[in-house]
Amino acid sequence: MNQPQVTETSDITYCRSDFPALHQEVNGHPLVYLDSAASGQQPASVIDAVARYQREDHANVHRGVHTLSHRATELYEGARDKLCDFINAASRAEIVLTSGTTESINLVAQSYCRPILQAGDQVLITWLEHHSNIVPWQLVCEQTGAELLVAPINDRGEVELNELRKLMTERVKLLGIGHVSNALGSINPLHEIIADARKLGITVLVDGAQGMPHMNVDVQALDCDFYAFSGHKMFGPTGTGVLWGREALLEAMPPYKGGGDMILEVNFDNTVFNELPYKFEAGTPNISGTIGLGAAVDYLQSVGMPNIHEHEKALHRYMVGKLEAMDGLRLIGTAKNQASVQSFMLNDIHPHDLGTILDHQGVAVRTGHHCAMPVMQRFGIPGTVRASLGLYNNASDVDQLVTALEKARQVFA
Amino acid sequence: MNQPQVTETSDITYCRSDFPALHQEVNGHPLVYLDSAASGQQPASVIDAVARYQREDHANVHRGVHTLSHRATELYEGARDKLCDFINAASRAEIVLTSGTTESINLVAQSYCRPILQAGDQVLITWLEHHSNIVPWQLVCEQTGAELLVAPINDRGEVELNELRKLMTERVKLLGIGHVSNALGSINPLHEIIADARKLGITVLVDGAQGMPHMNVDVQALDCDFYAFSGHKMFGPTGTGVLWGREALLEAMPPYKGGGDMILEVNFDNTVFNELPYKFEAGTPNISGTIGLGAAVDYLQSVGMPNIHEHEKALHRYMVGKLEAMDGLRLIGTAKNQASVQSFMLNDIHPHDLGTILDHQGVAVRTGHHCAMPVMQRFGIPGTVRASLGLYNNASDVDQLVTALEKARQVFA
Amino acid sequence: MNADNSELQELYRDLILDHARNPRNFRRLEDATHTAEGINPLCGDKLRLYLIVDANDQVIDAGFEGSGCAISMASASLLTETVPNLSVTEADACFNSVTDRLTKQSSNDTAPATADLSKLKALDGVRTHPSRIKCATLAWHALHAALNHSPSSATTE
Amino acid sequence: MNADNSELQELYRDLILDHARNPRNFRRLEDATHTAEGINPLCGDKLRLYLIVDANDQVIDAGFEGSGCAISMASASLLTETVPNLSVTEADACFNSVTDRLTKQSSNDTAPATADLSKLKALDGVRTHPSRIKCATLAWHALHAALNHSPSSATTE
Ligand SMILES: Cc1ncc(COP(=O)(O)O)c(C=O)c1O
Ligand SMILES: Cc1ncc(COP(=O)(O)O)c(C=O)c1O
Repeated sequence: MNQPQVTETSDITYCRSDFPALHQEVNGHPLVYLDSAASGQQPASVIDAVARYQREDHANVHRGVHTLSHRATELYEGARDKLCDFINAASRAEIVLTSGTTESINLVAQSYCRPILQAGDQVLITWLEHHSNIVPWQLVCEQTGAELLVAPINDRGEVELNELRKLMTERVKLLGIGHVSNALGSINPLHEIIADARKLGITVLVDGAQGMPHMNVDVQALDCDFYAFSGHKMFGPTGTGVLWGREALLEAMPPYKGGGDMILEVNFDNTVFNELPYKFEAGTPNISGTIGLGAAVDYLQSVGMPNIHEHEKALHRYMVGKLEAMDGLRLIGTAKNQASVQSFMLNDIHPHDLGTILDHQGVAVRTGHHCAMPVMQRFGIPGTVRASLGLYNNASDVDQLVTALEKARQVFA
Repeated sequence: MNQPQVTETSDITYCRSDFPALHQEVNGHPLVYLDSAASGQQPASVIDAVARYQREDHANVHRGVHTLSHRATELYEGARDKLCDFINAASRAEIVLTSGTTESINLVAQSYCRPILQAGDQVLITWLEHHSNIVPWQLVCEQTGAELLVAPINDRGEVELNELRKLMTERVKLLGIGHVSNALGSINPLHEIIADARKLGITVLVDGAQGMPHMNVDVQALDCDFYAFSGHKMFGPTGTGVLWGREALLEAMPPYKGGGDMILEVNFDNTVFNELPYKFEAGTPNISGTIGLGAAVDYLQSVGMPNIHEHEKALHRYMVGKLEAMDGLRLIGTAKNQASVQSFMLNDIHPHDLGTILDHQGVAVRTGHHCAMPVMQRFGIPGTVRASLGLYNNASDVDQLVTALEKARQVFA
Repeated sequence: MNADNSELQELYRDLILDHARNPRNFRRLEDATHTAEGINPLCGDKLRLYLIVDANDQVIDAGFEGSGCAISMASASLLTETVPNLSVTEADACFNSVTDRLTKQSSNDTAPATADLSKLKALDGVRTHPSRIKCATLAWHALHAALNHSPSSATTE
Repeated sequence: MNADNSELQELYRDLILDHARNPRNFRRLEDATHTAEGINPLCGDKLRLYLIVDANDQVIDAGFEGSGCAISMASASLLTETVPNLSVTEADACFNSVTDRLTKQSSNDTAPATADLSKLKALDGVRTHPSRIKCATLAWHALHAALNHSPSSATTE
């Protein structure tokens, strides 16, 4: 296959028509949605799968003999199978359905780490992490007396591998590291890092929130221990997500929450927990959302993750070229290996003001700290403007961003 | 207003046409949905609110200056306001949005109880509780060395108030009690029980999963400390729910999960948590589901909870009359004060077999232990058949249930 | 009875109802060499299967205790009539044969030649009742668990 | 400029841009009698307001430090020019007046007669930018918090 062209007519940008939300005007301009790193838009197939389920098949899952309950269970468990296949998990028992990345990481912090961490132990993260991959570890460290270590990043926004390696010792019980930085787009060299961690017996959790929408993820090839991600970042519904974990680790962990569905038998003096993955799924799950997430996986597979990756790579290169050519524009995040997420500043215009001016022209970008305050502190800035590209963006979106930025410069001239 | 009549033509049964899922055939028969206690069907207005949001307004909330993000935030926070008003909370800061009752109860077990419970302390529940109001307390008791006490129930399926009172001492740090039993329909005399608890300074959590769909709930009038409920039981989406808590209690509790949105400021050595209710809402919430739940509140308010309550009461009376007239039918759960949830057995036919035979005739009932194994043990039965009535059911549904039961009797004759 | 009922009758054949009401070998085998529990948490079916396997790896007796729906009771009862006099390998092959037969559209018959599975055809009605397949296979999962010394509790989750 | 830009110009009036670039009273008051922090966690605006209130409950000086967008900086700067020489009660009334003016469709003017709020009209552009109202009111929330000795950190969440 040839390198996809970054033009309206390249194969992949036909995707755009699958996304109803993109076809609207905002403030009198056609919407240019450059905020997929915060949350992706949904293809009609996902929206319809959820609505159809509600109109035709809804009932509670797992517990019913009647037809609707059976249909709902098949659809819900079918989505789990799709997710299992999508990330190449060894078994569906390893696919724990959660409400999102944040819950997945908290689950590991509380059920895996809390029982084993002791004073003197360490948890290691990096300076690049999203708050969701920082605060759960702060909480569990405080609860257990363990220490939180943070590996620094360089001026390009890359983790300093030598420093990271120095911090990896057998005192470290878990390394929590992002696949892709949501603030800077940096793609971490996970294979290398995980190989090092393996040698020292360090358990590795990958925060995959920003990995899933951009590239093919194979958890067995990655060789990590946990991989956490969110449905809404991969064009599925909010309130859905996955914790993938190695079966042996999940098996050994106590349950995270108690409730319906996660038990085999309840007695007041002796409750028997259910098997994996149900042990970690207490209560009525997000049935409709998970079915929608299954439809999102179908959609991504039909487009093809390698195609998406190539398209985004080319479009990101195009965007960086345009932005670099702008006077007074400073890119924040220039990792050698970067996903289609780009932060920047324009002169001394506050990101928040820039965001408003762009919005006026229909261009939706995220501004602020992107839930990664330490990154902002590292660069000594209050925040950035972030333009993130998804499979549905095209060169014209980038052009309109640049035009809008020029107008912002005029306003603040 | 007159007592609604239990006929197709009574005002309230017009609701039925608002629910698309009810208008289908199952196994060649018109669907008779008698499983609302497991999960309610959704009115078209809820399904459409979710789909419309996804087609027109979706973006991540709280963090964006662009138009879609602002719209999404307004819709999401607007749903919180509706919920606040619906249960008459003193302030929107008290409405913590969760993924459902189970998560709400686990939140209280871990964030309220876990830090304060010590060996020798007690948590008190009743024999009527759903697993979601048992297992979280078992877990926290195991974690802290506290003891779990269980108040017995009588043969009608009512909590024995004298026994409950005997167990209430100042050693009890929390009473967890259901509003309505999902297995037997018993409505607990909460005003009386809570008044007693208040005198002893016992904190009271009400599991309101089955309260919300059937009656007007006013948390201030109830005078409890926490009230937990699920969206999907009140005709909203799965993956949504609320923990209402008194502001002063929530204020004093440490966060439950760490992540985005629940912080004001993240530093590696000092993280400042956000104010209520955000302190308890880590990560991207279930935006679309919560908006759908807001639409469900609108719907319930438009029908009117008192109307729903009266309709269900009359219909339940009708159903009980019909069932009692059947030879070999044994009602399980005959509380004086009962919601429109009815468990029963027919001869010695196993509930599971009965469920299949009813399903064959389009009648959807729940069979089994209903996530309330202790109740089944109390009655010495493996499970029951449960027919639960919602606002959309009518007398013809009951008649078809009875006809289907007659057929089951023939098969097993 | 109308067409509607014929499918129900297919599920609840007389043989099934008979075995459900009067389960054969419904007893604990005190000197069991192999045992396993089967739990179907969703509907509360719960049974314990006992086997006596002799030194030549022949199953010489089978029994069970427990409670459950007609389908699971009948299936367990039929099992205890089927496996005696089979070798351990043959008995385990019955597990595959029964589960394949009930869960797969078409299946090549994997039943050992020595086993008489003809009565088990009575379970075929569950094929069109997917939510009941777990009931019909519960005892067989317990058989498989017992013979393979896997964890003492099998579920059909 | 086209119609489109006129709304933007309404928001970013020259007066706003001037105050944002050259904030007045941008300094810590060492002998402040009242102080409060304002944080807008969503966009990272963060400022600390200092007030000196004399024995007669008159505000005699105001200053601030911090960083934020043009709107929040300009609003804080304008605040420090507005409240000196007002009584504590009058200054607090300005908080109500400004927040009402920016958040309510129509509002009866609650401004104290002695205060000159005319310059604050420059903030009116945010009325049509609901996502920016928090920026414009941040300093005023800090004022309210400082004067009422409520928790030392105010947010516009
Ligand atoms: C009484 C009761 N409590 C708690 C729950 C748990 O609710 P959910 O499964 O929505 O978390 C349910 C419903 O299953 C219930 O009926
Ligand atoms: C890198 C990263 N980690 C974690 C999260 C948290 O995901 P969620 O908010 O869906 O739980 C996000 C998204 O906000 C993210 O970008």
